[in-house]
Amino acid sequence: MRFVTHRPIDVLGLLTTVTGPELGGTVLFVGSVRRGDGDGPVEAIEYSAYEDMLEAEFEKIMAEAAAQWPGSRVAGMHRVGRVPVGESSVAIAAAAPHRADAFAACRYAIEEAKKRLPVWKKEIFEDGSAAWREGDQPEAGIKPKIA
Amino acid sequence: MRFVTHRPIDVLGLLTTVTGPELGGTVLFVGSVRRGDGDGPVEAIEYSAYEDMLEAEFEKIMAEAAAQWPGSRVAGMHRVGRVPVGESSVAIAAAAPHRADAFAACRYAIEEAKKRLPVWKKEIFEDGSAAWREGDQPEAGIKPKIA
Amino acid sequence: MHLPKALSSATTVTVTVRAFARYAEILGLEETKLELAEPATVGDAVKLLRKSVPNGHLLPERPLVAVNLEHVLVEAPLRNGDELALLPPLAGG
Amino acid sequence: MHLPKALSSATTVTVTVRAFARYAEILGLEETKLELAEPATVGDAVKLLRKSVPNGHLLPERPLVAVNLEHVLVEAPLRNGDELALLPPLAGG
Repeated sequence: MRFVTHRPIDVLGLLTTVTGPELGGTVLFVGSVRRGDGDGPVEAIEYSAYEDMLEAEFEKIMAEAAAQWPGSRVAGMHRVGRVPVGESSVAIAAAAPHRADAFAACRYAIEEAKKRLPVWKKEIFEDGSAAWREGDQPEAGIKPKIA
Repeated sequence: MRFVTHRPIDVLGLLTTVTGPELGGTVLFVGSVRRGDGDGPVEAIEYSAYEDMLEAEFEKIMAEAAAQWPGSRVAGMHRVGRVPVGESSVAIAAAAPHRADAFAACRYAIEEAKKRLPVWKKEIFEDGSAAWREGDQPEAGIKPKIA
Repeated sequence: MHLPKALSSATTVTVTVRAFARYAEILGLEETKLELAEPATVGDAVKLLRKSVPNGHLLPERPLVAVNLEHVLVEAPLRNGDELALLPPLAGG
Repeated sequence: MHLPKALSSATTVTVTVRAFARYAEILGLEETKLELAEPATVGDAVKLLRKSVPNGHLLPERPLVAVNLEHVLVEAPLRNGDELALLPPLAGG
């Protein structure tokens, strides 16, 4: 399954890709566009991405999670393009035999995704203006992870 | 919304009850019946409950979560009756302005639910036999929570 | 099903007892009325059930219990009209 | 768009540079080729872009960078044919 999508995220479909008869716990995180995300009322966020790297980096995050929580399965989707307030921009699902691992794997994947995925947001305000909204990584860069 | 249901859990409907334009993070936990839950291959689990108390106790858990993570919203459903392997028996959704609170509120609600909700399981094995599967609370009982 | 009075005391409380899951199987009942001498605690009710109901001794001395939909300890008092529930170890989810 | 060679060195590496989001706006380009004297690092490429592209000085000296889809530090070497990406601070999710 591709991680990047240009359409609304199918949350149920995502859950289906991770669940299985031996996995008793499934945790889903969904991140949505908030009206109060910016300096003024936000109408939408325009997401842009380095799509090939987004796929490659999320593959790595999934592999790291599988290694740390054996038996777990992680999948995710990130929407790019214009996402209106209230709609989902990112979703991560993690399933594991027991719930503690499902929570941990899901949390790991979304935290790493926020830090490492090459995605950018431009906030579109209700008054029609727009502004880039950037994270706060130090300019020194992201230390590469050894696979 | 009632917490107890006798039908398959509508996960998307549950998510809808907690999300809102000011809540940027939503976390869903889904617990499913595992084939390997019992001493032999499990075909289904028959859930029974003290339904009035289940509703009352889950209301309390939701109120406790709302008090601990202001601005969060929690909802849940617990299925009773026969639940086949792979289907969901319980689901908890929590939404909050930021994801850390959504994770914490969801985790709190499912952990308390597991400890406090008057629900019992009878495992139905593939060979047709059945056995109660009980938790491991001490017989001394559950210390009542002061609201 | 009505159980015999515990004591021929002047003042008594009558409570509804509900049993669930394995405890309902053990006792062969899901609901009954119980009359107890005042003042009565949950523990008194459990003692009476263990003594007077067939297989009652298979109940633990300190089972999980709820009164009027609230988890309580066996020391909790019982008042007339209370609903006392006997809860096998919980196993939700 | 092809930028001028950095140095008239005998051995050079040519890399593809991609810029995203705000950096694409600053530089007025999403993709270009860059020729650098060997041995070259990501930092050398950034230095050249800051000097030779209009508004290039608005790039930070140590931007987030990736080579061939992997996060690297600016000290990383560049080889012929590499894809170097200039990444504004990330803001996924």
